[in-house]
Amino acid sequence: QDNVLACLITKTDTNPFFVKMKEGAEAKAEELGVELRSYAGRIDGDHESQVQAIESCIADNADGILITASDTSSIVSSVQQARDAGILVIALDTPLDPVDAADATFATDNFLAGELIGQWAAATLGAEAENARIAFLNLTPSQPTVDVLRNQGFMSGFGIDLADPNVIGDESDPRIVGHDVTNGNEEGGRTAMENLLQQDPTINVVHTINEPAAAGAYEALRAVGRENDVLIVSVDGGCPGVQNVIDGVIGATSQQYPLQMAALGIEAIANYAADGTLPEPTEGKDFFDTGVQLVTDAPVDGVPSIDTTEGMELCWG
Amino acid sequence: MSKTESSTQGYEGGLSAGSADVAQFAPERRTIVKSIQHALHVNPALIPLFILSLSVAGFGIILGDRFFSPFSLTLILQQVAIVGVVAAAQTLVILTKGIDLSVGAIMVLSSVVMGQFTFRYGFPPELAILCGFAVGALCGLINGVLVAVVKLPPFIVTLGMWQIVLASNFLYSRNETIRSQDIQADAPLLQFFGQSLRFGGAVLTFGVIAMVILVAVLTYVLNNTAWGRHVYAVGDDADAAQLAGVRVKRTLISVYVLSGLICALAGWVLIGRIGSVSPTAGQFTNIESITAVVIGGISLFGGRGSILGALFGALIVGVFGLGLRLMGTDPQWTYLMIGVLIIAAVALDQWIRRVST
Amino acid sequence: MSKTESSTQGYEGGLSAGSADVAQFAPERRTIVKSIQHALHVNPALIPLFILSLSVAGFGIILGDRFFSPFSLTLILQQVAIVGVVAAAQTLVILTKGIDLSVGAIMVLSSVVMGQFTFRYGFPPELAILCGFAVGALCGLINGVLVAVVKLPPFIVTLGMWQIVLASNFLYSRNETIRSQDIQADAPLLQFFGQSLRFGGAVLTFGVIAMVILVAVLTYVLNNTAWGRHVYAVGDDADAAQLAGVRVKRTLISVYVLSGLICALAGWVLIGRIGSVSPTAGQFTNIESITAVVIGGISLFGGRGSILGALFGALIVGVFGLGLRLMGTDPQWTYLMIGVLIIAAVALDQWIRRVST
Amino acid sequence: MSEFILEAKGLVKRFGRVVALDSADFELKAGEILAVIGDNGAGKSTLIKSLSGAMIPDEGEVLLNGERVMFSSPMAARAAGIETVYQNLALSPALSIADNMFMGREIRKQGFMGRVFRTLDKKTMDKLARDKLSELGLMTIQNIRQPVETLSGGQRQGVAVARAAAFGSRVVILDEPTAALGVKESRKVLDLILGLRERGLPVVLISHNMPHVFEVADRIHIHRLGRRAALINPGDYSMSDAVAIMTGAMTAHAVAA
Amino acid sequence: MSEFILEAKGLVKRFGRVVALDSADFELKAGEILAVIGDNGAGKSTLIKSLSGAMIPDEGEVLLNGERVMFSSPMAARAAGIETVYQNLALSPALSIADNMFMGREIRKQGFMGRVFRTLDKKTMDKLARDKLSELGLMTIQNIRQPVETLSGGQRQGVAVARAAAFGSRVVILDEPTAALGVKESRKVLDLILGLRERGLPVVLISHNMPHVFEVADRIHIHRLGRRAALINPGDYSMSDAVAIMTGAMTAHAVAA
Ligand SMILES: Nc1ncnc2c1ncn2[C@@H]1O[C@H](COP(=O)(O)OP(=O)(O)OP(=O)(O)O)[C@@H](O)[C@H]1O
Ligand SMILES: Nc1ncnc2c1ncn2[C@@H]1O[C@H](COP(=O)(O)OP(=O)(O)OP(=O)(O)O)[C@@H](O)[C@H]1O
Ligand SMILES: OC[C@H]1O[C@](O)(CO)[C@@H](O)[C@@H]1O
Ligand SMILES: [Mg+2]
Ligand SMILES: [Mg+2]
Repeated sequence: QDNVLACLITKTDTNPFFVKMKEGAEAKAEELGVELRSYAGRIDGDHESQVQAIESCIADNADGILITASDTSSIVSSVQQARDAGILVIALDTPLDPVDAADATFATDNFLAGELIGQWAAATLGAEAENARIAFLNLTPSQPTVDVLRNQGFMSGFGIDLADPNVIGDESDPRIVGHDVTNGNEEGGRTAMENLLQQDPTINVVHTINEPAAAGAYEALRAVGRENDVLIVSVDGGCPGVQNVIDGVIGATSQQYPLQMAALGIEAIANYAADGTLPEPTEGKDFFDTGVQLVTDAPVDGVPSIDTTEGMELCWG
Repeated sequence: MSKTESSTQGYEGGLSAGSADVAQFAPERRTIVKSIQHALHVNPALIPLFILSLSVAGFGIILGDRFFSPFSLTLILQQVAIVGVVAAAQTLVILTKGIDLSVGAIMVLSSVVMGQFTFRYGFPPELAILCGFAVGALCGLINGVLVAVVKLPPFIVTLGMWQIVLASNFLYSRNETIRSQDIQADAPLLQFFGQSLRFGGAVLTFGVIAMVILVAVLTYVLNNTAWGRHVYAVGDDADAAQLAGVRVKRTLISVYVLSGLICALAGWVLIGRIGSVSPTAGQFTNIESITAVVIGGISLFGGRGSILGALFGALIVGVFGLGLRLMGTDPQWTYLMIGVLIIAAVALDQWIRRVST
Repeated sequence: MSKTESSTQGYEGGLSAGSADVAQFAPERRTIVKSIQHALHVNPALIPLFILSLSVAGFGIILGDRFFSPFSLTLILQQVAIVGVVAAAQTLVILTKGIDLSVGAIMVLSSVVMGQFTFRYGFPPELAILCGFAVGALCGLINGVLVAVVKLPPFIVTLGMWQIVLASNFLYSRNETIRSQDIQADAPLLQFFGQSLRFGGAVLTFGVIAMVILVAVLTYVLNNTAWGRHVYAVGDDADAAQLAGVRVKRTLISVYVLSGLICALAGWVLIGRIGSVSPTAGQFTNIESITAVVIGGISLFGGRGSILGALFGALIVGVFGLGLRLMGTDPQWTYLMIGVLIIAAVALDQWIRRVST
Repeated sequence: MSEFILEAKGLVKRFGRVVALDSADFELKAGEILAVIGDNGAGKSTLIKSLSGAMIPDEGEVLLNGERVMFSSPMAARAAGIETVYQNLALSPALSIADNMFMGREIRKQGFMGRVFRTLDKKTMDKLARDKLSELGLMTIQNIRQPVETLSGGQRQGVAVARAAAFGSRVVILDEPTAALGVKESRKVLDLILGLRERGLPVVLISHNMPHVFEVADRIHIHRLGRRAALINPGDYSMSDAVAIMTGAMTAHAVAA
Repeated sequence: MSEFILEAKGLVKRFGRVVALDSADFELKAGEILAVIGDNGAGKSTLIKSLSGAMIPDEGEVLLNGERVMFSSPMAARAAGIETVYQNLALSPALSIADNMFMGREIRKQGFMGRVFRTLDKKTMDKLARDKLSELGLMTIQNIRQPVETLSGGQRQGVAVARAAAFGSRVVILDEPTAALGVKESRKVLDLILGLRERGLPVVLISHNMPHVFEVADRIHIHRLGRRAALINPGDYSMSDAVAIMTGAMTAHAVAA
């Protein structure tokens, strides 16, 4: 039998999360003798590059594609083409919209990831949670699934009425100062934080889509001398992120396991190429849950968490 | 002194004889290289065609069947269809010594209008598509009036319009993506250009066919109608064209409106390509269309170049993109190569012009 | 016919008397409006200053203390610092009738070099920063040589270099971000420009101060040194400047190198602003710097405008950005307004030139 | 109806604070060569641009064969039979000689292609262009499709003059057609002008070259400070007088017509 | 050492397939006005550009006072005292008259500011510019800081000629300085040229205007097909002969020098 060929398509190749995911995929591919080709968009939200990548994989007669989609609903027709060409398509990290547009999804339970940090923030504030002033630093204007799930998860954990759980920004809770997009990077995080601070300088809780955005937000707060009295929560649990929890930059972060997503993905492709078996989703969910744990050194009652020492052991990148 | 029948200037007697030579020409000893240079000079679209053939051959040799298959080669066409259509619009504007930085935004807004008019207001898709074209034409009209009548520099007008149109797009669409499945079910006409003809492995989408027809029609119009000659004349020297009797304002406005209409067409093709209607699509279309035009040998100073060149330019970028991707190189190498290609193509062009004059 | 002592052309007798008037000037009846117009015409940086004052006043009235506080006003300065520095580089290039599309990429690459040389190779930060400047200068040198010596159009050269530099940046950085806390611990010099002076609510970062000093120095150099006059002359008419004795190539190359150096400075300021070293930063710096320059009244046709104008242009964008955000409008409205502003500023400029000639 | 082919009354044109035309009059008779002379900046080019539709005067009126006309563009004037060679030539350098000769009055193919697809009849245009150029004996162009930018200054001037001569049915206006030309090239243009008069076409010639003017002109319009200072017969005045009137040192005794 | 101030031997310059200079010679004596005449495209401008460093000839040599020089730029020629007014003027329209006059040879402030900060001494430059302009009596400029683009064609020509006259210490070269000028303006430029000769400065004058040439020139260099066809004394030949030599209808009996 020929070599098995797998494609990995990430949103960008600058976010450490995707860098790690690529490394994990490469390691696993090496181990299983799978050939791997990696592609990425130029920026988070660069949909066209991902479409071209899928098409290249079709031209290459790949056996399987692993994709973290930038535009979760627009990508569906390209994914369908790949599947029509007999290619196994697995969504990593970010579910497609609808989820079953991919053959399988290996991802963090992003809603749960958001819910954990939301619960932690509410519990940490205690009674003050009633009067919280919350800023939301989201991903991109097109509201991809990860963005919606984490944002709405946080709200649900914090005790905010979600209105439509598929839409960001339709909530009426007065504690919400506002939403802004960050493109999931430091610069976007800083500018978005500054913008929201202007709307309300008394912001004291900040939800961030990921750790690069959180790092940017922190710089903005530091610039105005508020770095110590604002609670930043985030998602990712990369080593720099956990370090940031230790350093007090981030209060708590929901740790994800990208290496596992990548490894499972490559394995699934290898299996599928060998005998056509399809991966099974986690019981009761429409995707395979690669797990999530809250990392914080200030645990609160009722919210399961691990400390940063353990977080450092499990972290990636 | 009074008028005389013949010359008052006695010294003109010296004119009676004498040859008419002015500058000398070196004897014609054309080597093969010189002949190629001359051919390239006379027909500038040959340069990108030449680069295109060379790169197709190069990747063909390196990658063999994986690249040189009907599927891969037609895939390139599919991948460049949108940029190719937009580059045609861009070429028209650049021929008039302008530049249109709003093409990408107009394309997206038109596609959003086609989608939202169908789904938000329940228009029949035919009508919604017409509305999309109307919006494209309107944007072009605003550009054209600001350039031709208010006489603002095209770069600035379209830089401003880009921001205005893109922001309008986000505000109007409320960032909503219309899902491919819904379109397929309720308004398949919107995805018209996504349909395809298959011959063996070759897949020709209607979008690709539209691009080819568009290029053919525009080539005809530019070369064989008075309007086409006027477009070149306006780009060459607008004042001269005006004095020679060309209606410069009208020509400029018509070019920008046509550019808007072609962008709307690109918007429709875009829906066919990505299936859905997404307000965030096309972020790189501006720069890609300009890249295609530049590699296609169209002078940014106006008046020189052809639509065909822009098509070849787009194809060159497509060939490099797919070729390098199939070789499994880091995508960043593709961008690096495209950068080198842009500079090299123009340097080659310059060199040929210099040597063959 | 032979040489005569005086004019051979008898009809010149008619020249003996007669007044020297050529065209007539309408009697000077300057209204206030006319006087303002004239002042604006003589000193074009007054137009953006005027718009700036108007918009500060406008938002001050609408928003009161929220906008008109030392904190808010200095925040605008912080937000425009990087664009302001890059716009200074952009202005230099545009004054020579060029354009530099690679400024953003050079800035990021320089900042990455500063960071990686410190952390990957363990250079002392001082040296790493110098290396960053060297890389900026090198990129500028390549641009300059391609423009001045190979004589390629600046738009195309820098479009190509943009792709090349950006791709090199990603390839070289291996996409690693260097964390703010690590920098703070091991090489705080990299974050030098993030430090700030506080007076009451006002926060002036060193980055802001650097921008102001840079603008002051460049204003001096452009107006009061021979090099500065040559920059204007080259942009006005390069052939004329060459014939008048300006070393055009050298001037052009020096402008692009200086632009590269200023971009490297911007890269350093960038580290101060976002804390970390991130290869993805600065994606919009190109377009933002051009927007500032355009709103600042610098002619894209070269030879006219001032660095001060670009600073005002950047500030205008900053004021609108913050003002509209404070009013709680959707951020897209800001982009829309900026688009309108770009067109309006240039239209105003054009109008003033037309009326006051 | 009127004794004048082309006439203008009280033309005014301002550029900001400069008054380029200050109530200027102008008259051209059938079949004559009328020279227009004046200092740099006197307003000569502005005057003829106002006559040929290239500029719209702020005030005043233009009459063609005694009827008021208002040319809104050079096209309109050309449609009325007025052809002009502008001081800056108005050729498109990258386009061919034939393209330039027919710019703005292209000939379409007959029949379906021309009517529906508006296809140009390039063959006919090339042929006509070649005929016109050789008919005027102005030069021997080998390739009618070569770009104008490959021609020498003199040849370009020739194309512009030939275009005007070929299409002008009522009036031909030439603004300093010999300014940058050599002796030989200037002579050819002057001969061409005389040839036009022989064909019965009136010509307006702007020139700074007094000998040229006095050689060919039937009457001389002297422009000064934006208006006509005098209209003289070259037979009645010396070159010296003309120059004196031009510079304001003298006033004409009697202004003809 | 040599009897010639400026001399060139066997200059060759090609543009692609056009040979603009075909082994051309050139000689200028001290204190003389040397006119250069020739058809359009004969290579006159190319010749003087090769002498003034604006172009580097492909072959041949240039001698200044008998010594071989190789000017690599207009700056180098100017440093050697050769000032040129080019056919297309070489002024920067948006810059002031003073800026233009001192372009490329700006004066720095004395002392610390000038040495370290390279500050320009604008006051001195303005004053010198004003002095030069009025000294030459060329025109009355009110504001030495006004942009050149606000001047009329004649005034611009004046600034360019004044710049050359003011700084030329060895040779002044003028390429068609009166082509677009009116009678009055042309006269001023001719007077200026005569004034330069009075000051002992040799002048090279390119012109298509035979009367002008025969009025002021001491010797005439006739250029044809890229080389010097003859070098004549205006006293020995008629204008008609000169034109005949220029067009190749006649060859000069004896070439002076
Ligand atoms: N488009 C314009 N904008 C501003 N001023 C203009 C314009 N055209 C002409 N002028 C001014 O109007 C006046 C008359 O100019 P015009 O060109 O008619 O003179 P002219 O007699 O043709 O001179 P010349 O002999 O130098 O060609 C001049 O002062 C000129 O500067
Ligand atoms: N930069 C250039 N590139 C190409 N060809 C050139 C260039 N400069 C001059 N030529 C050509 O060289 C020849 C000589 O030109 P040149 O300008 O020296 O003539 P000239 O005698 O000054 O003519 P004129 O009297 O019209 O000014 C012409 O055929 C011209 O087209
Ligand atoms: O940009 C959004 C992306 O960022 C991550 O949180 C990693 O930092 C991903 O899980 C997510 O898809
Ligand atoms: Mg004129
Ligand atoms: Mg010449």
